[in-house]
Amino acid sequence: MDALDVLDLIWLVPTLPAIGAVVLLLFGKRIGEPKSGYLATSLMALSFLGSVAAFFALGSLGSEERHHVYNWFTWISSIGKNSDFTVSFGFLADPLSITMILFVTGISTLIHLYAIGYMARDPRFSRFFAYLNLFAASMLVLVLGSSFLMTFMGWEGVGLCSYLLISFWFERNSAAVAGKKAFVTNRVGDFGFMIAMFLIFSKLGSLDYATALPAAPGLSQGTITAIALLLFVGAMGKSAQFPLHIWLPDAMEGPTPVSALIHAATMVTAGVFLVSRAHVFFDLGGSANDVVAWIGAITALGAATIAIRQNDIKRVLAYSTLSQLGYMFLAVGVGSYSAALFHMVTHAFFKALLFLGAGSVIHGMHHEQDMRRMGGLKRAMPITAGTFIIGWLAIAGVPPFAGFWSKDEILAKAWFSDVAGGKALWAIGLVAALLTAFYMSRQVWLVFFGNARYDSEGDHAVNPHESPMTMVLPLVVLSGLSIVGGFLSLPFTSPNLEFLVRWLEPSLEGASHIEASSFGLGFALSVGAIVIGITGIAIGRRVYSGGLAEDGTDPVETRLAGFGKVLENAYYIDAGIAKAVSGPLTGAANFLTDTVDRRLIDGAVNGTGRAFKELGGGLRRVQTGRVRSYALGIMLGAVALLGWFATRVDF
Amino acid sequence: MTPLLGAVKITTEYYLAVGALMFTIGAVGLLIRRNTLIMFMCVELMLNAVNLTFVAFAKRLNDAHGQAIVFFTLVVAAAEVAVGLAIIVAIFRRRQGVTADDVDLLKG
Amino acid sequence: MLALFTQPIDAARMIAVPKIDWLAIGPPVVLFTAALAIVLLASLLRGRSLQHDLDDWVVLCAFAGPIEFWLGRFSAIRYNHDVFSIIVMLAGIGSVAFAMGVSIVRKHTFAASLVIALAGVISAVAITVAQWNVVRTSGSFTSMAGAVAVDGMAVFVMGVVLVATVFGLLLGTSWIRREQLEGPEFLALLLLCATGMLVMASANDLIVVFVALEVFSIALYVMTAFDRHRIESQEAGLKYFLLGAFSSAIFLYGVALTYGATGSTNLVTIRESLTGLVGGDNGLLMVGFALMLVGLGFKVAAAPFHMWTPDVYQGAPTPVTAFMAGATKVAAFGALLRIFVGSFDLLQTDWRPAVYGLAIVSMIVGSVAAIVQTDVKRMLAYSSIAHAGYVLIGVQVATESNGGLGGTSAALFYLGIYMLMAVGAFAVIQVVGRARETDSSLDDYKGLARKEPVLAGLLTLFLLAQAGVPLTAGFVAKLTVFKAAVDAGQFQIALIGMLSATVAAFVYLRIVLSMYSGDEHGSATPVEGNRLTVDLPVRITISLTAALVLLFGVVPGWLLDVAEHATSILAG
Amino acid sequence: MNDYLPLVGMIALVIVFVLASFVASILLGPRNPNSAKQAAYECGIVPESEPAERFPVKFFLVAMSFIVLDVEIVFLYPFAMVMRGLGVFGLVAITIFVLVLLIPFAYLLSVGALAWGPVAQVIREIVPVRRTSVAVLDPALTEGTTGQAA
Repeated sequence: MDALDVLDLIWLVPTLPAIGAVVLLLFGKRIGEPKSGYLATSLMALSFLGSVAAFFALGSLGSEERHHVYNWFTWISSIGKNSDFTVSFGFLADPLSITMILFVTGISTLIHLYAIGYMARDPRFSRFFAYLNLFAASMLVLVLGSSFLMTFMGWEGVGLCSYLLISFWFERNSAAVAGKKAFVTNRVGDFGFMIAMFLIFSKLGSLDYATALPAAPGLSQGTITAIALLLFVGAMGKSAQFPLHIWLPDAMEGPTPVSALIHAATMVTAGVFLVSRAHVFFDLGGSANDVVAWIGAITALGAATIAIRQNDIKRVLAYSTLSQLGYMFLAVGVGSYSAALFHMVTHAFFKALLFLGAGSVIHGMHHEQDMRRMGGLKRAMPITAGTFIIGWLAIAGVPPFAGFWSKDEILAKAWFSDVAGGKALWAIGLVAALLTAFYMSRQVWLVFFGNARYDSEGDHAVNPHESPMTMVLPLVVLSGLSIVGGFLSLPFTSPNLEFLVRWLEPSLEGASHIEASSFGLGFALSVGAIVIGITGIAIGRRVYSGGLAEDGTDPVETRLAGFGKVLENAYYIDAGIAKAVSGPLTGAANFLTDTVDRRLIDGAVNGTGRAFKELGGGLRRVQTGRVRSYALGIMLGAVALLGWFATRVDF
Repeated sequence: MTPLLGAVKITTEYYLAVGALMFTIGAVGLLIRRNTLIMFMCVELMLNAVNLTFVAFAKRLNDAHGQAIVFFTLVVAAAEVAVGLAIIVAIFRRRQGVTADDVDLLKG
Repeated sequence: MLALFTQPIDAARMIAVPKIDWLAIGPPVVLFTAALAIVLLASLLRGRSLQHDLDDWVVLCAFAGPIEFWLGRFSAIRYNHDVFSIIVMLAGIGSVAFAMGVSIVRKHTFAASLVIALAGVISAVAITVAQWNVVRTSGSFTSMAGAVAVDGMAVFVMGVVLVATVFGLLLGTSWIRREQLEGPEFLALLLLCATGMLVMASANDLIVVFVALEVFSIALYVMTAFDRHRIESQEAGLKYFLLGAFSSAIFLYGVALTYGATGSTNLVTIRESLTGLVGGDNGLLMVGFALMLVGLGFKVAAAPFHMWTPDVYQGAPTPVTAFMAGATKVAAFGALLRIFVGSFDLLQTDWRPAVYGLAIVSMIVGSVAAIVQTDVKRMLAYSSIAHAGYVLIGVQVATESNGGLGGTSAALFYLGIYMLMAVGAFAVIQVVGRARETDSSLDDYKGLARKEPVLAGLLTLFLLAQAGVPLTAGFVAKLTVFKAAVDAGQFQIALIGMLSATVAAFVYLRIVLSMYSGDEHGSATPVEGNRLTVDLPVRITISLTAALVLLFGVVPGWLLDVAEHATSILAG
Repeated sequence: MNDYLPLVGMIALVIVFVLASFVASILLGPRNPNSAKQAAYECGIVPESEPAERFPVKFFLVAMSFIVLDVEIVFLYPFAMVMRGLGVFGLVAITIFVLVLLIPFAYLLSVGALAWGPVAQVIREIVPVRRTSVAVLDPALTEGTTGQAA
């Protein structure tokens, strides 16, 4: 078979999980547990194999030819007589989309497998897998779509699935509310995306990537900037960037596999994908880039500070996800799409790993999520602990784990880019990296080391245990990927080890290349990043290695009050740093969570809703139920119309 | 001796003006009266005002169509009367009153 | 006696006998005849049998028989009367006759009426198909002394109205049986109502428009007040009647003034006379425009003439609401398009801004007011106001010359799709409402997903479609309308439309959330006897509308094509 | 013309006097209204409810039916004017028209809308009527008649 013939089969990749979703929605109950889980997982695995085949097929083509559009069918034929507006149900295979489908299908398969164990004995087991499959299908449509409209369709689809899955346990009121919050916030973003689409369509006459994107440079500067910013608003909603980030932490109400798949590895990266896909607008968009970079930086730093204060094992990871997404947008903002995509892939590996590990802990702890009531779990669940530690090292930026390479790449690109304030962005990124290392260390120590703070006796005894095979296997695979993921793109130009960068090049044509001005400086930056990472871990270890006191007070929270003497005596410098860092940090974290997050942003969102409600209430009062007032309404309308037409009378 | 109003020639404009006046009276009546039956009569008044207008225009345009239209309007108005009265009677039987403002179960 | 008529008289006094063009007036005549037949049947069988008995097989025969017959008929024409087609035709006739015969013998008046009604409506559909072919091959034409126009738009609107009538009959059947009301009368009224709408669709004369408007309105007033068990129904009937009569009178005055200004009520003649009028004295005409716009705006439920809508939609029996939402809007929009786009396109600078304003106000009022509602029927009533706004976007760009008649086809397409979405949603609401329609508040929908997963899923589909979610027909419909606006350079109104759609999404989401959020105290397993009854007619309606909403969402090409060819308006 | 001047003056005087009286009464009259004075019957007894007003629904029904059918007949007049000119076509057309009117008439007869007084009694005894056209809109009547049907 020719490579192009293989690529023509790419429609199978989203269709397989879609079939799974339909079958499970219709016959899920009859197929039952655990068969429906296996069905969903195997379809996902098939889809992954298809992606691998597509990858090799595309790789066998010359780098110039790596752009193949397959039109499955014409969805909307031309409307109007002189219009050539058609929307094809088309799929675009190019290095960018193939990269996306590879890791989406791969991680989806692992998480599907994991969910078989995690969701065992849930009354709506098969329904869960139907949604998961539907999500995977929508996500694949999103990344494979050959036009903005196709992407938008997938975009809406993943939003819907996200909503359904967050409120999957709708019996819990908080889950239903969280789902609603996610939906509402995403609508704001979607609205930006929609307007961007209409702008593109009205100015360029097409929504197809193949036609619209190359024509973009012909537009005026203002239009391009507007489109870029509007697209970014869409991306902000989906990828939870400040100030539209508020839904993501609450989304943790969903089952843990969902958090891992949708709210860490795949869906939330859709924004990064969209910006990369439409990078032309950002390259030419003038100040749009700066906005993206700074929003990313603010999110990276802000979320990292908030993460320090969280006690829920999943919420720490949620804020961490926000922070890492911020990194990706920082990279996008400085023009290094490949660095962003690189971090997206490695982040997907280690964050999925961390979430699944957290899920395994929650599973083993009988749905306990508060880290203050954990501790010393490494004895009870060794594999989970081991894999979680790998994930931790990866996110903390310890070489040679995956996170180091991608984060280092982003920081280096920020330093060397010619974006205004690049150095400042770099500095923010560095501080965020320090915090990341710190809060992740805190989590690891609180959960796996130190004193056991759960009840092991009594009526509500918790007996931590290792999770079943279906759950452990994905952990092992993902930890392997978290170790080697970084080698996808090593920062050594000379022997051409930047595989990912070179592979993505055809998709990112026109994007600026940021080169290190000297190898030595680049190396020094890397060393700096390593030092920062290690420092963060060291602080974390210093503060939390003893576990928590019986009353569960967090040292950071009390500004190291109880630990002051120990630190003063032996490790004065460490303590000083810790003290200096933790004091203002706690304040900032408090401020961010309480004031900005809860009052300002939630308030704004609720306020908008309230404004509409008030307006609706006003209309409601007019609707008195009396015929005469309705007739008066008609009469007033008639008078208004008469008034208009009176101005049209020629005297 | 000339009649008092002999100088005034009644043109179609006068009929049109009367029609407009009747129409307005009907519309205003519908807005201010509370008795359903009277509101209903106001609608009939509006329809008849239109009839007058049609006839006046037919005269001015010297076109028989306008007069034929009046037949249709009359028939439609009669059908409306029948249905309207039936609904009003039904409501009356249940509520013992025909005040339109009391009928406000559905609102908001 | 007969000689009186046949006796030759003075040639000068002979009047040219008008030729009746049966094809042109076929659909309304067939429906009207069916309605009369039902009334006659009801009169003859009165007092002997009053059962609401209706077997499922009768419904099936009544529904499938005429379809079979007409499929056979068309295939017979195509394949030169082959035996197979003849057999299919005979089978169709046979099943109808059998169902009819058995019903009459068993004195099931209602069943027999339903057979007549369905046979009539489906035959009318077949006639519109034939008209469509004629229009496509040999172009539009007028008949009956220019009072009736047969053009693409007329046929499209008639088709949509007739399909809505089929659904209305089916939903009505189920409802009549549940509430034990007068069946034959209801069916006859529904057919009369549809007759008026069909006439309105092809009316090429302002007076015919008015008479048609009154015919369907009067039937609708009665149908709205038909449920004698519910005081709300009668209240809605009274309100609809008073306001409807008021707005009809205003419309008629507009017609009178237009007649005075142009000297004719025939739309083609009016258009021809306009060329001399443009730039001249147009005072009467402008007032006429305003008043006609009020009348039609009332019928399509455009703000600020919308205030009756929530009350009437909520109070009316649900099948009537479904029919009202699906068919009335289409018919009234058909007249609006024909009058303003077809006849007064030369004066578009005068009326377009007015329609533009109506569209914006409708979209905003419809979606915002729906947020604070707690009754599902009322919510959908408000959302229907917003939908009218979207269609108005299409109407006001219909005269744009670039992109052909994009606005017209967008508006027609939207109307067709809206009919399906609305009928489907109201069908589910009818079932959930239970006897006497007591359950229509948001609270009543709590836990529906657990008790009736299929119904809840389908209602979700219809609501998502109304919200404009991709892969449902509603998305394509919104897309075409907004695209028509963007094509015409009206970016702002498309923006407002999208904003309104975003707000409206909350409304639909509230209903969906309500269904999928569990009732804390409610039992997880459905209690036997507490289950909702979904009988065959409703089943047919819901599954057909759901299938079409999905089908036109995935492959809208065919219907878009039809809508595009339906843009020929005779006067224009 | 002069002969009529006194008349015109008289009319003007009457109008002025009437208006002046009203204005004077408004301006000069003491006004302290109380509920008893406002009541419809100033007899000191407060009415408990509006006096029940009986009106025969049957009468309304017959009148309504009459109006509709009667007004439709108006179309027969123009037909009569051109009857001979139209020939057989006219005969057929008007026959259909009358038929269309006759069917609802048959319906009215069958539901007993036109039967009142003793005739209605007799019909009810022969044919148990459960539904009347009133019943379509009027629950009260239906409740009254269902009993006899059963």
